[in-house]
Order: sequence, then C-alpha cells, then structure tokens
Amino acid sequence: MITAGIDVGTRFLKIAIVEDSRLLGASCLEMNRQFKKVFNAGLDMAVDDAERQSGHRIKKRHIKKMMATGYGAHLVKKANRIVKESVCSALGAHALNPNIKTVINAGGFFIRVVTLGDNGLPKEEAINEKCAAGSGKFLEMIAGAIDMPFNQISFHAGRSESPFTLTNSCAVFAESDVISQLNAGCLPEDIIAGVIQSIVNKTITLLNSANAVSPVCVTGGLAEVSFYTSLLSEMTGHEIVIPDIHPQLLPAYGAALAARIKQNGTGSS
Amino acid sequence: MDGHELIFAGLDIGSLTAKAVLLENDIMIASAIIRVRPSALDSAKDVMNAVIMEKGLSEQDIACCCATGYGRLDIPFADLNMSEISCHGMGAFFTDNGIRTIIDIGGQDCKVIVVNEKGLIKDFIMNDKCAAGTGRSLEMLAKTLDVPLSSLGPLTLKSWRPIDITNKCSIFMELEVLDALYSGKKLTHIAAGLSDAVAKRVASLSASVQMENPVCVTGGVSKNKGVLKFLEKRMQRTFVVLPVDPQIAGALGAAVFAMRSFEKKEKEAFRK
Amino acid sequence: MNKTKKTLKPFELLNYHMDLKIDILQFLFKFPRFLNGFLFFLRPIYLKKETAWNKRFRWLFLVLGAGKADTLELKAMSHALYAVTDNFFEVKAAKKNREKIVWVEWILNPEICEAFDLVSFNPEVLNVFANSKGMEYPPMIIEAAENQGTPIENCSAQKLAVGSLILEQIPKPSLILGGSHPCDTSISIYQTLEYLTGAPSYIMDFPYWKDEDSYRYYEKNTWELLSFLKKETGKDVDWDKLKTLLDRVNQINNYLREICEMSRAKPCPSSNSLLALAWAIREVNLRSPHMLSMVKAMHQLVRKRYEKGEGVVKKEKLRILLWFPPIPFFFYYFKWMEENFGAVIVADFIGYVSTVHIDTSSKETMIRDLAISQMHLAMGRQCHGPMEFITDEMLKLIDEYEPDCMIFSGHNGCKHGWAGLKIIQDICRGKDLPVLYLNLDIMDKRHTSEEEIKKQTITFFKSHGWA
Amino acid sequence: MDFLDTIKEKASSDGNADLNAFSQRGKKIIGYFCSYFPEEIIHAAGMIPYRMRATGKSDTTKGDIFFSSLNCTFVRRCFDKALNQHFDFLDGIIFLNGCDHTRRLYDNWRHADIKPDFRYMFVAPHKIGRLAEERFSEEMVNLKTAVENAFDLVITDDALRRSIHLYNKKRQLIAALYRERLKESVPIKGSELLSIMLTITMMPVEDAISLLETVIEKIDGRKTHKEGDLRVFMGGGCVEEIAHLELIESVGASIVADNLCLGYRHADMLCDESMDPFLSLARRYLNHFSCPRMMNDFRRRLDFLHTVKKEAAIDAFIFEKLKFCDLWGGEMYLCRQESRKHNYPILLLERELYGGSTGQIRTRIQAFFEQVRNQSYTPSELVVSAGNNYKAVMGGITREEKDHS
Repeated sequence: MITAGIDVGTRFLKIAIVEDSRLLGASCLEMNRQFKKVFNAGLDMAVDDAERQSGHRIKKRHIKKMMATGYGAHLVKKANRIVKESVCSALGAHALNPNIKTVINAGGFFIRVVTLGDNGLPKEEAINEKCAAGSGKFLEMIAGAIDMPFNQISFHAGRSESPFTLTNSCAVFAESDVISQLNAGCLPEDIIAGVIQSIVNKTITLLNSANAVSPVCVTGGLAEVSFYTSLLSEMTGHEIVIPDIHPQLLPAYGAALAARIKQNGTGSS
Repeated sequence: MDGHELIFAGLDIGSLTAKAVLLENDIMIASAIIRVRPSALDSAKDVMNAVIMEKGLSEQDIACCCATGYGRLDIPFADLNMSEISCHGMGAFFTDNGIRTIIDIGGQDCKVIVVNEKGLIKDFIMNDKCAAGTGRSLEMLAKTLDVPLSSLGPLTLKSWRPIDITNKCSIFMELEVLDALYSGKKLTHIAAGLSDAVAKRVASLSASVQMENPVCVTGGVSKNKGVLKFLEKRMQRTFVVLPVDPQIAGALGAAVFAMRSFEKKEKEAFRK
Repeated sequence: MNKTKKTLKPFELLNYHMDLKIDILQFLFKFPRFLNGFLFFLRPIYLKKETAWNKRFRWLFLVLGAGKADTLELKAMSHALYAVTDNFFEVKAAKKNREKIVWVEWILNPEICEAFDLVSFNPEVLNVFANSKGMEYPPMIIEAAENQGTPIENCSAQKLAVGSLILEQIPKPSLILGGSHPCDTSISIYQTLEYLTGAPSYIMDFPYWKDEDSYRYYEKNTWELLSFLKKETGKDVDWDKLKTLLDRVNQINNYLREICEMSRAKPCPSSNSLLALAWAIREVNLRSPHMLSMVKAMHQLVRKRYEKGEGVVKKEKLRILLWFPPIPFFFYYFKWMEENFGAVIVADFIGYVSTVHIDTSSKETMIRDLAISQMHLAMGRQCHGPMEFITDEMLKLIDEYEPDCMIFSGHNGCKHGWAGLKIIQDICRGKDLPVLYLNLDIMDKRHTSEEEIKKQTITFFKSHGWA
Repeated sequence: MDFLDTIKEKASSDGNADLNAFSQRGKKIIGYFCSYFPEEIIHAAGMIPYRMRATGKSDTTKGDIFFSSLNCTFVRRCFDKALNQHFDFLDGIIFLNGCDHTRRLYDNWRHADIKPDFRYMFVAPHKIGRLAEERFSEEMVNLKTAVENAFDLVITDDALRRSIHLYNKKRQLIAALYRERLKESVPIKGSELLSIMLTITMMPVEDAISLLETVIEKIDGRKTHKEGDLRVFMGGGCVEEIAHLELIESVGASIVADNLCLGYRHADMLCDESMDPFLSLARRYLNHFSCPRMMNDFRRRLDFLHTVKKEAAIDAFIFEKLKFCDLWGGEMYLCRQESRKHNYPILLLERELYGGSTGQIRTRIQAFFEQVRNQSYTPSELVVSAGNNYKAVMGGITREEKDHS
C-alpha cells in the first residue's frame, strides 16, 4: 500500500511517498504564501520522483492515506490525520534503524528530543520552551551577523581554540553581545563555536530531561552541521547516528509510516 | 582661538551603523553614515574620514570630539564619551528646541527619553526584557515576509485589518507571521500586524515614563511610516518630524556635547 | 485591534454585574429549559471562536454550558450568580454608607468578617469575572498594572488585582487581610496593595509544614487577627453568627467532599467545572446562603447521575486529571473536551476538597478548626510547602480516580510549580501516565490563546489514538 | 592594594581549596542559603557555615533539567554546580524558604539525591511580630536538635552564647566598615566590600574577624573615589558579581550603602547576649534590616531610603533584581513610587546572574548618571542653550554606503 507523509515545517514543505516501509520518492519545497500551490507542486514532484525511482506507474490516486505533521500540519486540508512530530520522528527512525533509542530533531525554532520505546513509538519527549536562544534559527542569525556562509560553519568552528561563552538568553540580545565581542577583537570562529556550544548545552538539557539513551539519531537542519553533532557526542558520550535518508525528510517519512500503521489497524498507542 | 571657527565632531558607533557629524558655529556642516567595520575603532576612523574628507579638513581641525554608541569606549581620539541616551536626546532637542520626548527605536534597543528645557535627560527608559520591538526584530520579520524593510511601511498603510500578533518574543513572532503567511492572509495585513506588534512593545515600554509633548521619533525604525502610524494611535499622540535625518541624531547630540564640554573647559581656563 | 482601545469607566466591571442584564439572566434562570434551548439555538454564532461582535456574551454563554447543561447545573449556576452579585451589592452599599470594607485575599476565607459583621471583598475577584464583559478586559487590566511598574513575571491573577485598583474597578479597602501564600507574587503584591491603598493590613503567615506546631502557629495568627479586627473596627466578635456560618460551611464542605467521592465512579458523574466554579464562588462570597444552595444543587445533580450509573457524557472515553489551575479565560475547556472527545476531567487541583470538619462546640475549637481548615483549602494547601504537598496529592488522585492521562496546565506565574516540573515528570513516568504539558498564563490569553490550547490538546489526544 | 586583590581573588572562586583544607583537618562544613539563617548554631556545633554561591560556573546546562527557564539564574546556577559535584566538600546543607525558587532547591536536591546526606529545611516566618518571633525561636531549637542528631554531638547553651558573642563582634566590625563609607572620602569601594563579604561567609568566624580587623586597619586614610563621583545606594537581592559593581563604579560612582543579601543585613542589629540564646537569635534574625520577603516590614525599608539618603548623602539609587524574582520586582515598584514622590533619582535594572550584555547595562547606568548630574547643575553652569531652531545644511548629508536596510 502506498502512503504519503507531509511535514509542514516553518520554512520547507517535505513530502515522502512510502510503499510498505520503503521510501519511494520525496520532495522538499520552500514554503511561500500560496500554500495550496506549493503543496500540489510538492505532491506532484514526490509522485514523479516515486515513479522514477520505483520504475512502475504511480499516480496521486494510488496514495491511500496521507498524514500531516509539523508546525503547519493543520494547513493540509487533504490529510487524513495529523500526527505529532515526535511520533513521526520516532517511527521514521525506528524503521530505518531499529537500534535507535533517541531522536533529536533540531530544526529552525525548536529542538525536540524523543526517546523511543521498544515498539518504536515515542516514550518521552522534551522540547525547548518559549523564548529560547538555542535553536537553528539562532545559529543562522549569528552566522548572518558575522557574515559566515551557513555551510562553512563547521569548518570555521572547528578551528576555534577558545570558544566564546555566550551568556545572554535572548537571541536578539545575544546577537548584539556577539557584535560587541567582535568589535572587541573576538575571532568569528570562537563566536560561532560558542554559539554551537550553547545550542549543544540546550540539547544536553533536553536529552537529560527526556532520559535519553544511546544511540541517538540527529535529524533536522542542525544535523548537517557536523561540528554540532561531533560536539554533542563528545560532550554526552552518546553514539550519534545520522540516518540514511536526508535528515530533513525523516518526519515526513515517519508520517507516511504512521499512515500505514493506522490504516492496517495494527498501531497501538 | 585663531580667527576661523571651531569645528566639533560627534561619533555614534552603533551595532549596525556608524554615524559622524561635524558641527561648526551651531550648524551641521557634514554627516556620514556607514555600515560598521569589524572593529569599533575602524568604523570610527572610516566614518570620521568620510566627513572630514568631504569638507576638506584634517583631524587637527577638530577642536573636540565626543563618541557615543556601543563602541564609544574604544575610540582613543575621542575626547569624551557620553551615553547614547543623552546624545539622542540632545541631538533631537538641538534641531528643535521644543521637543521634550524622544522615542529612539534603534537596531538592538529602544529607548524613550524625556529631556528638560536644556536638552538634558530628565527621565528615560530602555528595553531590557528582550529585543522584541526593535529595528533588528523588524528587519528579521521583514526578511521572513520576503519584502524589503523599506516597503514594510507602505504595505502597512494599505491595510485595514491588521493581524493580531500576540507573542512577545521576536523569534516566536516569526512563527506567528509564518503561520499567517501560509494560511493565506494578505501581505498587507501581516505587515500591518508586525508594525502594530512593534508599536505595541514600544508603547508599553513608554508607559513607564511620563512623556511630555511634543514627541519625536528617531533611529532607523522612524523611517517606517507604518510603525509610526500605529505608534501614534497606541500612544494617542502626534509626532513632530525632525528637520534632519533621524538616524544621525545621536551623532549630532555627541557633537553638541563636544562643543559644550570644549566651551566649559575654555571658560575654566579663562577664569584661571 | 485596529480601533484604539476603549477605556474603562470606574467600577464599570463591577457595575456590569449589577445592571439590568443580570436581572434578565436571573429571570431566565427560572426557566432553565428555555434558557438551554436558547443557548443551544445560538451555538453556531459563538461556540467556535471569539469574534468582534460575539465577545460581549460569548464567555457567559460558554460558562452557562452552551445549551448542554443540565437543569440542575443551571440551578447551581443561578445560585452562584446570586452569591456573587449579593457580594457586589453589599460592597456597593457599604461604599455608599462609608462602612468599612475588608479586602480578603483569594485563599483566605472571609468567615472571620462574618463574625464582625464586616463587608468582605475579594480584590482578585475580577480575575475570573472580568472575562464576563468580554475577553479583552483582563489583558487590558494587566497591561495597566504592568505599565505602572508591576513586574511582568508576577502571577497574572495578582497583577489583575493591582490593575483593577489602578483603573478604579474595585472599591478601596479600609482594612486588608493578606496572606503569605501560595507564592512569592502574593507576598510581593500585598505589600504593593497596602502601599497603594494605605489601608492597615493584617498578614496571616502561612506556615511551611503541616504539623501540629504549624497548625498551632496558624491558629495563633487567627486569634491575633481577631484582636486586630477588634482594635481597628471597635466591634466585638459575634460568636453565634460565626457558629451559624461555620455550621453552614461544614455542610458545604460535606456536600463538596461527597461530590468528589462520587466522581471516582466510572463513568464519572460530575463535571469538575462545577467544582472549580464552587471553589471560585466560595472565595468570593462564602458567607452568602446561596453558596449552600449552589452546592446542594450540585450534589443533587451528581447524586442523581451517580445512582443511575450515568456519567457526565454518554460515553466516557477518557478520564483526565487536570493538574494546576483551570483556565478562566477558557472555562469552556472542560465542556469542550467532554463534548468533542468524551474526555472528562475527574479530578483537578482546585476542585478537590479536603478541608476538615469544624467543631463548633466552643470558641477555641471553632478558631482552631477554622485555621486548620483554611490550611487545607485548594492552592494554599499544595503550594506553600515542599513539593510533596503537590505530588502526594497528585499521586493520591491518580490512584483513586484512575485517570487515563493528565493535563498539566503550567501557569506562567507559578515559578515554584515550574521548578518542580522534573519531579512531576518523573512521577508520571513511573506511573506510565501520559501527560500533556501546557505552557500558558491562566488569566492572560495573550500568552497562549484558546486556539493554541485546543490545538495542543487535539494533537495530544490524536497522537495517543484517543480521538 | 594587594591585600584587597587577594581577597577579591578568593571571593571569585568557590573557596574549595581553603575549605578542603578545613575538612581534612576534620572540620565539618555546612552550606546555607539565605541571610535569615542563624550561622551561630552551626558555629556552636563546631562546624563552619558556608554561604552557597554561584561563582565560578558559566552555564546552567544541568540545572535546567530540574529548573525551568522561568526560574532565577542564581538557583539554576547553584543547582548546576551541585549536579557537577562542585559542592562535594559540604557535610550538610540547610535550605531556607527564602523565596519560591530557593525553596524548590530543597525538593530538587532530594529528588536528584545529591551529596550531602544531611539536608534540612529551615523555615523563617514571612512577617515580623511577637508570634513570629516565638515560632522562629522554636524553629531554631528544632534546627539545633536536628544538627545534634545528625552529627551526634551536643550544642550547649554556653557554646551558643560564645558563638553569638563572636558573631556580634563580626557584625560590629562590618558595621564599622559601613560607617567608614558614610564619610565624604570613601575608603572602600562597594565592589571591594562585596568581595570581603563573599570571603568572610566561607571561612570560620574567627578568621573572618581577624580579616575584617586587618581590612579596617589597612583602609585607614584610603581614598577610592574620583572627583565628581556620585554616591550611590545599591538595592537588590542576590548580587554576587564583583565585576558588576566594578562596572557601576567605573562609570563614575561610589557605592556607599546597600540593601543586598550580602550587605547591610549582616551589619544591622546585634544579638542580645543577656537573654535566652534562641529567643535572642530569633529576635535578631527576624528584625534585622529586612528582605522584601518580609511582608509587614516594607514601610521600614522605604523609610530607610530617606534615612540613608541623608546619612550617606546619596545622590542616586540603583535597584536591581534577577529575572523572575517576584519579591524584588514588587520592592522595586514600591521604591520607585516612593522615590518619585520625593524626587529621588532611581534606576531599575533587571539582569541575569553572570548574564553578560555589559554594553547595555553600562549605557543605562551611564545615561542615568548623566541624568543625575543634569539635575545637580546650577543654571549658570549650564553651557549655552542649544542653537535656536536648527539650521541644518541638508546638502551636507553624505552617504558613503547606501543604508543597509
């Protein structure tokens, strides 16, 4: 049976088409004001992709169930159900690698830590509270403020010898702190390393409050920042696993799996 | 004093821009705004060069120089430094002696300054809770909307039903904006909602000082007509328009302080 | 939002409860079936969300059960309305005649005022009832307080008290009776209120523990309060009057305790919204005889259902424990969950009653038991001591009421509650109890809106397969 | 002065080295949290009371697991330190219901089951009066019994009296330092005094006394203030950052009086040595200059503003609080209303402990001092009034770069 998972993030719309538990095709589009258009385009792309990869004819009507997740899940009017992001991340990670015990979804605004039960469903969940500086958005802001391209962050941070200690909890104020530090002669790599350090600290707090155990799977935008993942594993001693599929896609993939479970009636909560 | 008029300089090294003003005989003869350099000293040198070059002067011609802004402590060639709050108050007051309250909405912070009949601070308040309601947050949110900051104002003016943004944190405001955007709300209404949110923060900040009329707005955000409109509405006051670029008010104030401190020293020297 | 905000006239919110509209409502209460039908008929225009034009009546209609309330429930509510308006009229008359008005803090009951025949008034009353004139009022009052310099992190319930004083929505006191519980905000705000009003105040110092020493200390505090009131008012204690009231309070407590007991049945016969409302009314005007009538009606209703083996909803799908206070600006939360998900709140932080019986045989026993009883009022009893006071009761309720899940309505102002979150989490983990952690401000919809709460609840239910 | 520098160095550390030396010599160390805690009882038991502090730790990673971001940074930092075994040298710890944040430390400490094993909750009343005194002295007796039972020792009344005597001596010395600061020439800075206070709350009182005596001797005739420095009163709870006070002083001020947890409260009021020790302790600790947690004492605190203004010739008041502190939030409201009534210059600050953003804080303080100085200028001193309606040469405005926005 073919199912689709739609992850509506704050910036990107991710769609995964799944047959049984195999990922057939996927698409990732930037969101804009015409959500419907983006959604339809994304679905078409994903279906095309699935057709290309699987080699047999797949059409939209073959999709039996559609599950939506993410911040804007309620926008997907066609979805059969809305699933919590934590459930999706858990299901996705479990399907890819049944060993995984914890999933960190480090996205733009939120860092979400989910621990998995033996059945692959979430056991516990921790998420950063309102007004938090430790998010991907924060890293992006600071990187922007010191004119560092996002894909070079890890490279620069790796060169830092004495990371700057960030103390302010408000992201925008922290930015001004950073600028005055720059003016005072602090090196950009020290600052970016400090920022990542502060995000790692935040993540560790969340990991602890969710009672996380190894191995840990990191998904979301921050998974692509290797400095973040290596620092995290160094500081916590957890084994970090990066999933086989594109880290951004995991929740969408998990949503598609959730659709399957609910459809078959085998799912339990 | 050897014949020609004395020239005073004011420098405002902010977090995003550096400003300089030259003052001769109570008249502003030159000003410059540049984007900040990696270090405060570099910004100060560059912006200073820009103004003195324009007038064909040299550093020796400056009788006294006063620095303000975040980078004010790191400038060796400044004779004194004043807080930007004093300088903004004085700068605005200097251009129009009637002004009693200055609302300065800058990049990182927002202040409400009440000055006395001499242009000196009587009372002030500055945001310290978080940065929502500042230029930087507006800039971030404009980026989210994918419109240039300069067109946020005109967009706002077209709206008749602004969306309601309740979150206080600018990062999470962005989530609300995105939500509204994706659910197909009109861009004008979102822009207006944003302007209103910023105005709301500023208005609630200003409630804790006793403002006196007339009021003017300085700083980067003062160029945004939309925010001004909502601010006027929320405060139920009308704002006076400054005769100069409101962004340089701080530097101008610094130049005035430079002039005054020089005169004061002169007087003391004369007495001796 | 586009229009400039209206300002409140002095006492506008209180007067609102005393004008003609309330008379009409009281009249309508006489015909509960008609009222229900009327509310049911109008459901489409107010149920879903607040709009510019339905905000005037939406809160009231929702509190009245949105057309789905039982007739006995409406009867209880009519008595609640009488109890509240009685107090307002009393205060209005006292203000006119320049009689002394005593402000009594939220969790301190006004029994003692009855003994002195003094008019008692709860300055925080508007934090619940300000909603009734439209939802924009509480944020407005809070803003007024914040703009004056009341710290933003203070509990919004207390900020409303300061705000309504500043906006002249409540009458100034001649005396203040304050307490050092349940939290720091209360400690801080009562100093502010005393400063702003200039009225002499007596502080009931709430002990930390609940042991014999502490009971004795609190009892001594109560005796000292008596002499304080004697000195300030020149009146003497009318012990008979106090006895009558305390007998009534005993009756009220018995009824409430029984309702709590019956809620343990499956399906649950009582909606905790009524218990929460009863708590609010008791804080506002325990002295009114209507309080007893209200509780009686509630008891009758629950008893009826209990004996028939009926539940609040036809098919109870979910039993919920609501931990931490309910949400005044979205009081319909209870009913909303019942209606949409068959989810019943079987016990909650506020509604659960564990007061002691007051022995009215002598002056000494009366004061002693009154003191102990007050130390067991909801909110006071949990919040002032060690974390165990919160968690032990929670554990007890989990064991006795067998909820399927818990909703933790984390109130923004409740810092000590948030400081104990990890402990609560660990306990629920150990019990394998799914918990929805809401982060909200119970009096201030600007923090987390009704929509957001609904959204989070739906996601929570859905991801557990309950919806 | 070298001497004060060594003190400062010690104050900015945990003091672990010294304390470890003590515990190796068999001395027991008991941590405590609040200025309402009677150190005498611990001293009389032959142990060293150690005031808990958040120094020397830069993040709250582990503390945040137990406390939320709505809790104050002092508590979060302290708990983070505890979880990182920074307080392992303690043999016991005594909590106080000072505020909502600190009283939950007791609960979380037990929940996380961190060393030491002796954990005790000491309860102080929230009001002042005869009843509270009685209750408080009972509480002190309970504390004594608990300590006796836990460490298997006896605290005699005589030992307690001796301790009270020593602590009284310490108080007198601190009071002498405070009196020195009232003089026109300020011999010791607020930041230096804070480092002294931090140091003497982590050593035996005997050492503290000799340290204070040396300090008093050494500062004789010293002058720390510059010409034109403002004399400032500093109010606020848990200020333990020396750098923060140094920042204030560097902008042009001398801090000459305070109401801080580690401040005047330790100098105010002596214990009556002639009466029952427990009652006398209760009376002293309950009635000393109060923290906003005492509900019926705010008038005295407000009156103190007027007294201190006269006595110490205060030019400006600075009040500050840590984020999410209800108690100091309310106090700041009262102080602002009161000072507005009397036209006292007052600045309110809100910060996080070791929270950075010194740029912002400096601007605010500097602007405030400029504002205060404006008020003290006489009209003739004022430089020429500003140019009459401004004549700008608009063409003069250059833009080297286009406005970035």
